[in-house]
Amino acid sequence: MAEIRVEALRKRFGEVTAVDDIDLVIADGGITVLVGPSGCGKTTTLRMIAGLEDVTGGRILIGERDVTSAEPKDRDLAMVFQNYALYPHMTAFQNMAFALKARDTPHDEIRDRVMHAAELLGITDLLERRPKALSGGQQQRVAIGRAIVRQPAAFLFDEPLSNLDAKLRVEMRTEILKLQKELNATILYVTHDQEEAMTLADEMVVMRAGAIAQQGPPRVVYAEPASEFVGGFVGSPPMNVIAGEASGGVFRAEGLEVPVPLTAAGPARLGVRPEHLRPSGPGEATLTADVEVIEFLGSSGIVSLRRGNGDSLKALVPADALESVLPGAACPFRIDPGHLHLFSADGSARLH
Amino acid sequence: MLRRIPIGYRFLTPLAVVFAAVFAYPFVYSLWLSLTNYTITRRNETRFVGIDQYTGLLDNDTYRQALVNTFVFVLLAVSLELLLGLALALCLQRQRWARNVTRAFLLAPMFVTPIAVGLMFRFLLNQQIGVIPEILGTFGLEIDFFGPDLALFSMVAIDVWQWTPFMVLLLLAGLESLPKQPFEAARVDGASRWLTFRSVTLPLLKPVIVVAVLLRALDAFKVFEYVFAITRGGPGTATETIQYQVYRTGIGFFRLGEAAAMAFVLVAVVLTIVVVLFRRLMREAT
Amino acid sequence: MRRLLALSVALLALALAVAGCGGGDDDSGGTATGGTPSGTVRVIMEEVPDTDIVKSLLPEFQKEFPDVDVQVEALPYDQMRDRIVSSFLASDPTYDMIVVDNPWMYDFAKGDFLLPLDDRITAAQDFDHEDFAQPLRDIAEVDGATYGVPFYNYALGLIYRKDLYAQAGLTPPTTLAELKAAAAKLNTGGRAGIAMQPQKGYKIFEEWGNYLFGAGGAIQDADNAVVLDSPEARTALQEYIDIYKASAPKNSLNWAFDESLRAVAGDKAAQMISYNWMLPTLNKADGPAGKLAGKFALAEVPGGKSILGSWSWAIPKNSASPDAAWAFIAWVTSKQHEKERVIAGGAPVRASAMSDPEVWEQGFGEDYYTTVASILEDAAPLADGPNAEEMINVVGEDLNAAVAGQESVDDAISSAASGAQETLDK
Amino acid sequence: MSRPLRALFLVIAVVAVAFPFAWVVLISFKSRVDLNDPSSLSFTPTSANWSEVLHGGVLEAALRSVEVGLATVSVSLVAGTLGAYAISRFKAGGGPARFGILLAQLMPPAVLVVPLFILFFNWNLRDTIWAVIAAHLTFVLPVVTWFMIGFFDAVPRELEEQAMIDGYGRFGAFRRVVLPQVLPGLGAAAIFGFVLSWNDLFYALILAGGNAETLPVAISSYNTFRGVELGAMSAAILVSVVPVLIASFFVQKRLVRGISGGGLKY
Repeated sequence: MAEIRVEALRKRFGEVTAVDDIDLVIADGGITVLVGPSGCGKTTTLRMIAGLEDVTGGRILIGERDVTSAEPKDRDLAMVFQNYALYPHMTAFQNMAFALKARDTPHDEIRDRVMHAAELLGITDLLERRPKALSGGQQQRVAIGRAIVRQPAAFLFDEPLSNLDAKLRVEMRTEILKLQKELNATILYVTHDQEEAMTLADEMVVMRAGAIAQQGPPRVVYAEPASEFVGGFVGSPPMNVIAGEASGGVFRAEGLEVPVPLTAAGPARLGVRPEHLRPSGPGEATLTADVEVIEFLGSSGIVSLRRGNGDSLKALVPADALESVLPGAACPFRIDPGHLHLFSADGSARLH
Repeated sequence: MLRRIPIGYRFLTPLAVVFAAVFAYPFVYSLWLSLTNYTITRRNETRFVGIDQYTGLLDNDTYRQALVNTFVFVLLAVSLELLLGLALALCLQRQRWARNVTRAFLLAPMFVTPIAVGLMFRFLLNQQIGVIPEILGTFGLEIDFFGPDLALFSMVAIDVWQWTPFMVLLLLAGLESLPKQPFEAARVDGASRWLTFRSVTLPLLKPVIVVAVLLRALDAFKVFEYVFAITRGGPGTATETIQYQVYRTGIGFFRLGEAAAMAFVLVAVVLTIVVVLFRRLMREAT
Repeated sequence: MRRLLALSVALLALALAVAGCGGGDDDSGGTATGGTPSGTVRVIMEEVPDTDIVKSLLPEFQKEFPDVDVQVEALPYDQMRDRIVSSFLASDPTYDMIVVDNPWMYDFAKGDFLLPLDDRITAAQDFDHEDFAQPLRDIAEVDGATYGVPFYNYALGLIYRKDLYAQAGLTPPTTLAELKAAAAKLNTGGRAGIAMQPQKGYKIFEEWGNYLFGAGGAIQDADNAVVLDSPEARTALQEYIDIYKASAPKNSLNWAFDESLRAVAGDKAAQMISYNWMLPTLNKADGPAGKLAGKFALAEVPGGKSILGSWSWAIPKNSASPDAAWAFIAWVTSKQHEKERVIAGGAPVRASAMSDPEVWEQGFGEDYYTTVASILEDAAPLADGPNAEEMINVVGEDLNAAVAGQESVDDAISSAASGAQETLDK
Repeated sequence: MSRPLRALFLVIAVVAVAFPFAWVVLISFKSRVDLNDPSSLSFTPTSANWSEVLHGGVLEAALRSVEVGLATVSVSLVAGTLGAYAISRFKAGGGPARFGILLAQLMPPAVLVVPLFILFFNWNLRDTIWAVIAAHLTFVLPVVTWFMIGFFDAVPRELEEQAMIDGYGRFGAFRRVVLPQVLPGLGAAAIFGFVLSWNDLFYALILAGGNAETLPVAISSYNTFRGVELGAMSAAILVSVVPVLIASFFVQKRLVRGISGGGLKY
């Protein structure tokens, strides 16, 4: 296993700059997740690291080796594709053995390594089947098995779970985490799903428009989003944003006043995560809003609110507090002052 | 050296070389010929005449008739082949009994060299000695297959006999590769068979239909053998086709320059049509 | 890179082609050289019985000329011309000797592809060039020079059923009106009065030309100008159409030689205008007519002047062994071997052979040969001049359109005449 | 369509196809005399046509046609497959490449044949099957390439990327992973190309008659200046059709599956 370093990496497709001078370190033995909306450049970055896409500018190092212009086969990386890319004309075993064969690994060793990986993934019984005869989850395991067998410097995952159903996705997520610990693997993982990113990542890299919007452990990214975009992208339901004015330590918007830890004055945007918007007694209330719909989740419920000025907000309310919230009624809500996010007027920067 | 050539062109090289060897030279040569008055038997008088050969075609009634005939032929033959082919493919798809034999047998006409097909039908459709008019006669029907009114349609019918199998082959392949879900959805929606066919099968099959029609049409534009074997373009100009004219002018009358011009006009017209249709289809597809 | 490659390949090929096409012009043949000729003579011929007969004579030739090796390549008609022309264009020819169909003769000679043979003919001993039927010799003569020696004729005649004519009390027609009457009279339910070949192009013109001559018309005058636009031509075409409509098999507008022969041989038509040498074929006991063999006879076409077709031996200018080729031509067309050839069933070209009792006896009888001789006396080809093949097609298109009813007789004739003249002037 | 209707339609189609063939079989046993009425059913069968055909070089011509077809198809498959991959995957040659392929499919043989003749003459290939093979390439190659472009378009790009990551170069990935995906399509294109070559008369006639006669040339040579030798021609037609028919019985399943492998895209 090795560390991957990316320096001033850039990719242009004609006039369009897909990846714009990004620097990144993928730590040895950890999972780094590239996450962002589609078209943000995360997959292009991954593909450049894999060698599938030519680099317009910058360097890629695996360990101490500069692989910027090396062939994919010479980079010692394994990759798992979104559609698994299993060779349809080979059995699961042959699929997993293919890369080893390409490297002239002795027959016995291939066998041992494939069997070992198959046991790890619980697919020993499926080895003689062709991909067509496997379910989506089984294909996924074969694809991962194929990567494991390689014992590569690092693993690249390109949205590997997005073709699975929700339940299987959660299962596989856990499985990947376990495998990573077991193998102490270096993994670069690309996904557009922020939940997947947060559950998997040791280090989370949020990308937007070809650049890194924020990088850090999931907890930090969640707790202190560097911009309104990151705040909105990470977390579900997404963060509520209210436009207003800050001055003298107070944020003011229509029908709303909140003390904020900020001295500067000027227009600003207030970010409030749904779980920090709670029903309250009339006295403590920060704002009042009409309850439109309640989506009950079990331990909690998502309450859709509409304020007098037409803004809609979402609140994540614990089940026991839901009783006081009645659909169709106007309810008082309180913003938790300890969990405020204040962004600049254009949303690009965090103000505290 | 080799590494500097983009990978795509390295793969393209064999095709380009073979293509250049067998096609580029004859093509360029005939393009050049079309701008001269080259006549095999008068090579010493060959000179560059610019587009004279092309403008000359404007006044050539027989050529215009041949263009019209060729397009009518292609349009009719290919649409009939498509319709019959589609119907047959639909039947074959659901057929169980003697499936392989039927399929193989229905492909047979494709494998007979067209000149032989032409000669076969010349005799089969002959009023006095042909068996088909004889059979029709027992029903009191008399059809002048190679008379002025029907000759072109008889050519179409022969083409349909020979090449519908090709359509069947492609469409059957297309049908068998269609996904199942849309049909199940249509069944759940209670769509009638006709509605299912019209709004599910046809749209899904469209790419295959386009390819099949294109391949067939490009080939049908080269119709020559049936005309050569049966009517030689007659009666009058009823079955004159461009290919037959090109053949007669170039090989028969030795005027290669003019023949080349005749061919290029057809090529230009057809390519324009194909490109326009293509553009539209591409736009619809995206 | 790719474009450059394509371009250079094309240029290279072009250069080669130019180099290849230029050859063959410096060989101004003429006089026969002395001594015994030797070498290989590659000859292209048509796949027909007359070719087989020539082949059967080859061993005899080989005995007399052991150093000449004649190699015959027999091909279907449609394939011959393309290959001959291709061979002309090559510096290293495929053929050292060819046979030329009469519509090609003028263009081949004018295209400077053929060796003039006058000096060789004059120098040949006992050759008696005058013995060949005059119209056949004329075909091989272009602008005063002789480029070919007649090989065999395919002049047309009327082939009719003797028995049916006798039954109906008819004698062979001498005018178009009589032909019309005879055809109408012989037209019964199961059997057409006459089988015709109105297929567009060569076939209809070849047949209708006889009607034209019968009506007193002509295709070209002495100066080769087209004189088709005449009342006689209109009469001839009207008669042709009338006879087709009244007495020819139904819906036979695309018929060519093959269908007519089948109809006549199969007792489905009483007569046809066709090649004179079809008579022996039809009368052969194991021939296509089966039980009808022996019931056919040949007459001159109504009016007595018929359309002539002929094949001639010729030597391409780029022939690799012109002397050996000439040795063979002189040998095979000599009086003696003409006789052998005709006795073996070949179509005659020499008067001496046609009037030879020995030929009558061993061949197909006096009647046949005298009829052929009189047919050949004044027969004329469809076209004399440049672009003959095209001219024939131009006329044949209008004629066919008129029979099909797409054009009036008047329009068809004037269009054919102007089209023919234009083609000749091209 | 209901079941009986479908069955009826198929029966009609089978009869329509079978009828001319039955007629051909019939007349292949007729003597010259009986052939004056090709459609009559009362005749004395003769094997003369068959022995003429079988001893008259038709079998050699058939063999030569097979050789020409195989050679044409082999070259087309190699060049066409590589080229199609380049065009499909790398957009090599861009619009002009696809356009050129269409153009080639459209060019009338009558125009190409003379330059080709001159070319073969200069290369000293006249009257050899090589000339015919080269000429057939002018129309088989574009069709095969066209087919293959479609097949390659249907192969997911990730497959070869996976192979490249797994340790193969471009060509290795192409050969070991991409090519196996299009094999059924390759078969279909091969058969189709073979049929085109098998049927061609025009080029074979002019470029290589006598010494390198192919089957269509042999068949057409029964259409003589003195009429059509129907009997022998029919026997020759059957000689040419029967082997292909038997072959198509075995390959049609593969053919259908091959084409449906996704190659029919535009």
